[in-house]
Amino acid sequence: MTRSMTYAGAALEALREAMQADPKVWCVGEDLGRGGVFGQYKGLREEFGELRVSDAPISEAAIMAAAFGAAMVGTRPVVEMRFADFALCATDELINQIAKARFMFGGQSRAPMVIRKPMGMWRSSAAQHSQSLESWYAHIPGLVVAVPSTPQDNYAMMKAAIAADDPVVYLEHKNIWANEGPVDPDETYSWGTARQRHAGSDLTIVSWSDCANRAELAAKTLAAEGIGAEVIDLRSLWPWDKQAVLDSVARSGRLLVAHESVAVGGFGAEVVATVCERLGGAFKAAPRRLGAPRSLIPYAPNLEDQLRVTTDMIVTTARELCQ
Amino acid sequence: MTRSMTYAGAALEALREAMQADPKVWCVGEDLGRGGVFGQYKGLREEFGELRVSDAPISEAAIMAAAFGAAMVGTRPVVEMRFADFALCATDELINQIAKARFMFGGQSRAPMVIRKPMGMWRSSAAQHSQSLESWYAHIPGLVVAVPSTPQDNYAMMKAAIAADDPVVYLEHKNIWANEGPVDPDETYSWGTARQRHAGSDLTIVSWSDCANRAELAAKTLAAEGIGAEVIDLRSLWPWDKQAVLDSVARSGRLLVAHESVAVGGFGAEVVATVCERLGGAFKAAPRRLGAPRSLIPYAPNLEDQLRVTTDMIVTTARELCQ
Amino acid sequence: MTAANYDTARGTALLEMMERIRAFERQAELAAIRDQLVLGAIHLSLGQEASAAGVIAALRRDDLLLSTHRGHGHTLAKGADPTAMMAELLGRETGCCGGKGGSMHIADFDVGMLGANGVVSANIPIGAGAAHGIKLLGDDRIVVNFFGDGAINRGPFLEGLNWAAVFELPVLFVCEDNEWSATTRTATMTAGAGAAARAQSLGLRSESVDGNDVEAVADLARDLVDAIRNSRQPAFLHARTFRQSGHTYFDPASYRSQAETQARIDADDPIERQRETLQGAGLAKDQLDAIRQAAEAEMVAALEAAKAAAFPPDESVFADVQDIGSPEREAF
Amino acid sequence: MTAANYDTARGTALLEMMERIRAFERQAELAAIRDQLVLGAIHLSLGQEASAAGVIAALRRDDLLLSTHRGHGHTLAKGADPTAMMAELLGRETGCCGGKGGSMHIADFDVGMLGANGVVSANIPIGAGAAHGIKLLGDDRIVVNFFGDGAINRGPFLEGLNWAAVFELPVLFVCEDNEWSATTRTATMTAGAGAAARAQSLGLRSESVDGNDVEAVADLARDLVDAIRNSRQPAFLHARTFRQSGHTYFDPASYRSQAETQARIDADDPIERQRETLQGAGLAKDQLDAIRQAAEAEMVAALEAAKAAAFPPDESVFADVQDIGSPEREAF
Ligand SMILES: Cc1ncc(C[n+]2csc(CCOP(=O)(O)OP(=O)(O)O)c2C)c(N)n1
Ligand SMILES: Cc1ncc(C[n+]2csc(CCOP(=O)(O)OP(=O)(O)O)c2C)c(N)n1
Ligand SMILES: [Mg+2]
Ligand SMILES: [Mg+2]
Repeated sequence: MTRSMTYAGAALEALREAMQADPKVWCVGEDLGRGGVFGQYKGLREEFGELRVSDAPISEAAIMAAAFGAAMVGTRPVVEMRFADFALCATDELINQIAKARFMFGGQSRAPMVIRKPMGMWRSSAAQHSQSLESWYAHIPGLVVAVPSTPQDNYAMMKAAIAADDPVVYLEHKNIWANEGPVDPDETYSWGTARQRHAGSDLTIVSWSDCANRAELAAKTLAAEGIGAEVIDLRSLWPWDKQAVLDSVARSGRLLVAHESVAVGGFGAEVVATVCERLGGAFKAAPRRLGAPRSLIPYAPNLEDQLRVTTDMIVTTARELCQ
Repeated sequence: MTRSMTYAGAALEALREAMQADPKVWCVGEDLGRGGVFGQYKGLREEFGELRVSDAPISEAAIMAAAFGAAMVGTRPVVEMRFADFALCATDELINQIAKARFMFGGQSRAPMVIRKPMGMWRSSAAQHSQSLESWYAHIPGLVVAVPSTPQDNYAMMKAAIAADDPVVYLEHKNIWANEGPVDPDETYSWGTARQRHAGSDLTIVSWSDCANRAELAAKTLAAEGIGAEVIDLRSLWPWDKQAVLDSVARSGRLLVAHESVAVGGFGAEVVATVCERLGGAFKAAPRRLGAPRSLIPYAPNLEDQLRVTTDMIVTTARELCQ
Repeated sequence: MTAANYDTARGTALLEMMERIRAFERQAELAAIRDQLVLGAIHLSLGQEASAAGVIAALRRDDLLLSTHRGHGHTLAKGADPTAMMAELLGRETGCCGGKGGSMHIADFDVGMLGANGVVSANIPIGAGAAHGIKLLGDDRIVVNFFGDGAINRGPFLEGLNWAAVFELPVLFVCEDNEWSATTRTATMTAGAGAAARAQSLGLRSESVDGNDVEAVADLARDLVDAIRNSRQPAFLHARTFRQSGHTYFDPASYRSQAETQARIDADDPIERQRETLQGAGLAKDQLDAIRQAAEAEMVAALEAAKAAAFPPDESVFADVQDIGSPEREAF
Repeated sequence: MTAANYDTARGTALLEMMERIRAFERQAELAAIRDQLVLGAIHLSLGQEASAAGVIAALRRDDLLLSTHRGHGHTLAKGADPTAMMAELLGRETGCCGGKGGSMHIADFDVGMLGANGVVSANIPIGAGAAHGIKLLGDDRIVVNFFGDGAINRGPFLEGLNWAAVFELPVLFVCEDNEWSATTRTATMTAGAGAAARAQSLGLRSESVDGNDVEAVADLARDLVDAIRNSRQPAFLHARTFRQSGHTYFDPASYRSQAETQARIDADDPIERQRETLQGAGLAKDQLDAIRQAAEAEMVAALEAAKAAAFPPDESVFADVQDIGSPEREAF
């Protein structure tokens, strides 16, 4: 039955249900016993106890590594990194160990883990608390990369991530914890399938995470102007829904990719490159990317705004593409 | 006066000369006192003493962080990470600290550092000793990314990296330490300028690091068949020589990017996307990338070969592009 | 009761610094809560002023300092201008980092303050490295490196201390143990006998002190700083204190008993203790109140000046990223 | 002279295991140098056999083990098949990791061996985590976690030990101190009183042992393993030994005196010591030689079998990466 939930609350509900269904699911991270920094674990300690809702020392490397060790023996940890930025303290653990173990050991092990990394710009948090590094993880064999943008997806994808036997880098956007939306618990999610957020045939806008919400708003504005934009929310970057994007661009002939992360070396490059490789010159206009300039995220709000990909920018660029 | 040097020897010579010229230059890493794992520091301990050619505990995070601290007070460290893979143990230090300090502190500090990370596949070293993650660093504001492919460039770029006031991620390829070539110490290098490794007007091949050597070989084979390939060795990925690539593709109408790293999310995507954004549909054939499949680097030599971008693959793909 | 040879001038200076730190933070809190002008998180060191004031009093101006997310007190004690600091908290052009860093990245290189840090424990080996740089340059400065009790559970603690000891570097590590790591009692997540024992096992001279007794802190710090300056060997100071406020200014600390917290504050506030010490040494209450009022007036003015300052020019977001390949607006 | 109640059967089994480990590594060395069939680096544990044999003798088959780049001995002692191990070194399909891992990633989950690791120190918190998993599952297994003396200078050492102590996990950490970290004398880069003191400061029961005395190792390990199994608390064992060979099989170790190395080998080889012990307990030299010959024969056969095995099928490079988004050859 469809209910209204927040983005944070939807993931919490998914996690709660998964913990009720499977005693091997547990979660670990700093301050989880008091509900987590963003309240994403509220009530779980009371329901499941301190063994299954575990606090942690400020030891990101050990949180990641210990959860991995526990996953290898058959438990299913949900790992909280607090801010995606701090997860960089556990990079060897994620990249050299977790992502590689199954392969290196010839298939003897699995790492069924959900690694939650709240990402993105939020309230003047400056350079060390604002990063979006999803393209890094998409580049690493062995990892699945989730970038949900709505309560519905944060519910269904969290469930799918916990059910997966692969390590899933699960990037929630800090700016939308409080976003409300309908959640149908019976809507299934299947990895690598995009969601059409808006229909249209004049141009294809590909996006993910919070930026997909802005892309949808942009499409509404564009629709009022008579420009039909198909907005494709990728939802996961590995695997990603090439087919949906290729089919859409084959129809529209115009491609715009928008993401919050730095444009240079961002996953938008992968999307544009893939489409160009497959479709060659079959474009009505040269494809475009919108991402952050290659600068650092500042503290002052007006400076922070300089780096944002806004709804307006998406609208303007879309118009240019359709001229 | 031009001399013949190895790729490893050229960087050693550049470092030696820089240390002779500036007492603030020093180097630090595990086993450096005995010349380093690949002999890249041979003789320096004897010439400059143990303060300036410093051993280190097995503490990658502290090696990176301590060198950064020493850079902030005005020294110019050359940091040895041994294998690029181990540098992942110092990711917070490089990404959250070194790359960001100057900006976060409003320009008060500098991090004049060369961070050497020997990269790439070499002799069945398997998944934890073979990675090529150059696209990660190109994505990070604040970092300069060097990917030399020849003794000449490893000499001139090492000098330029030591002279730079920015942190330079300096990625040498382990497979070509012993490659010999002429080094003209007076040839200057300027960041973001590519080197034309082969002339031709039928197609543009963009590459870097050891793969650029294979691209040059491929161009020779293609030339014998009457296909003229311009091979552009980017040499640095940030900044990168967009103009050289755009000019060449504007002439040839065909683009192939070849690199050893994983294709998905690799820097080849950035090159293809940028060219497509600028040149739109002005292609004679759809652009192509060659990179590793999104799998892990295995130990068995025959499996390792499955992931390599070979000279033959470049030749074959170039032929397809020119059909 | 204070000893006959009690140094009233020093004691007064220590109180002054603590009052200035507290007044600064009270104004910062007002700027955040009353004025809504501080958007990012700020972490107050209310109740922890003694270790900042006491340790840094032992330093020369050219000595170096590194700090944490809870670094206003250290920065002020090292000699930074409170107006520039406040402007930084408000993200203004006149801020000590040009509005780019905010509270968690506060820094003033002119007074040797090499930066707060938003990543717990990260500054520990960086500070060791600053001392390494000093050793290479061959001068006689030293480095003081502050961090919290929670920071001793991250790897850089071990790597940084080992580094300093192995390379014989002039650095004083100061663990400000306020018993809390955000909403977690640090003791529940920390094994063994604590920070000082860990430091000792890593080969450092290691001392503990009542971190709310500013005179004791200052005495021990003077001793340690002299020893470091002469021996060029690192040392470790464990200062026991208490975090009076929530973790951030917007944290109501509902996970701990308000009554217990208040009892701790009433019984053991470093500023009140030093006021008593000075009264015991013969200073009048009026004199002490005047110190507080001066501090408050200074910080009210700092906040006013900060509020009047402009935001940084938009284009500054492209400055000071890097020399080579500096970003441009159209760089993508 | 051995005590009256000396357990000859155990002593013999320990010698057998050490001889098997040495014979395995001698064959591996031949495969590498003579046959040029091992392309990647291998790290031999010649001279360190006693800690592998002695500690692991105290384990049950269902207990878990994690190791390092120098992990052949541990793996063999835990019960892995030497033919599958040798095949792995040769990159063959029949290798215990299907030829994908090689020496540095050797693993045999069937016998509870959860993997060697190419990153120094990385397995320390992973092993703690395996014990954490056991605690969550509620069974009575324990974990043994080997690493070298160089590994105690990386952060995961601190984080992993603190983790194990805080969460009260059934894990025995074993530091095999062979005095060397590649070409560096570990002591020159390590401050403080050493591994055991560090472990103690992190709240672990911590013991040291002559790691070349296999009986002493076995006695202490039995005691520690029993304590861990009953108390569900971690413990630490520091085993002093010596790396007889170069760091890798192709390292001539020219940075240290060959004469001194030889003297150490002559004076303190764990296998020779155990042979003497057993002779003292009444075993004949012939019996001891027969043990050695049997081990050698076994490992010669293992190498022969490994050589005869096929390389893995090319397509296996795309298998066992991940379930979701598994790579395909055309995936780029
Ligand atoms: C690596 C890392 N992990 C987590 C955090 C989030 N965090 C910020 S402050 C803090 C508590 C730190 O405790 P302590 O070191 O005792 O300093 P205190 O806040 O008490 O001054 C935490 C967990 C962080 N900033 N960096
Ligand atoms: C993080 C990391 N840094 C460096 C290396 C390179 N390396 C491999 S083994 C080794 C020495 C390790 O010494 P120790 O831990 O004492 O183990 P031993 O080799 O003596 O068995 C080094 C530096 C590595 N594998 N991982
Ligand atoms: Mg604290
Ligand atoms: Mg060793």
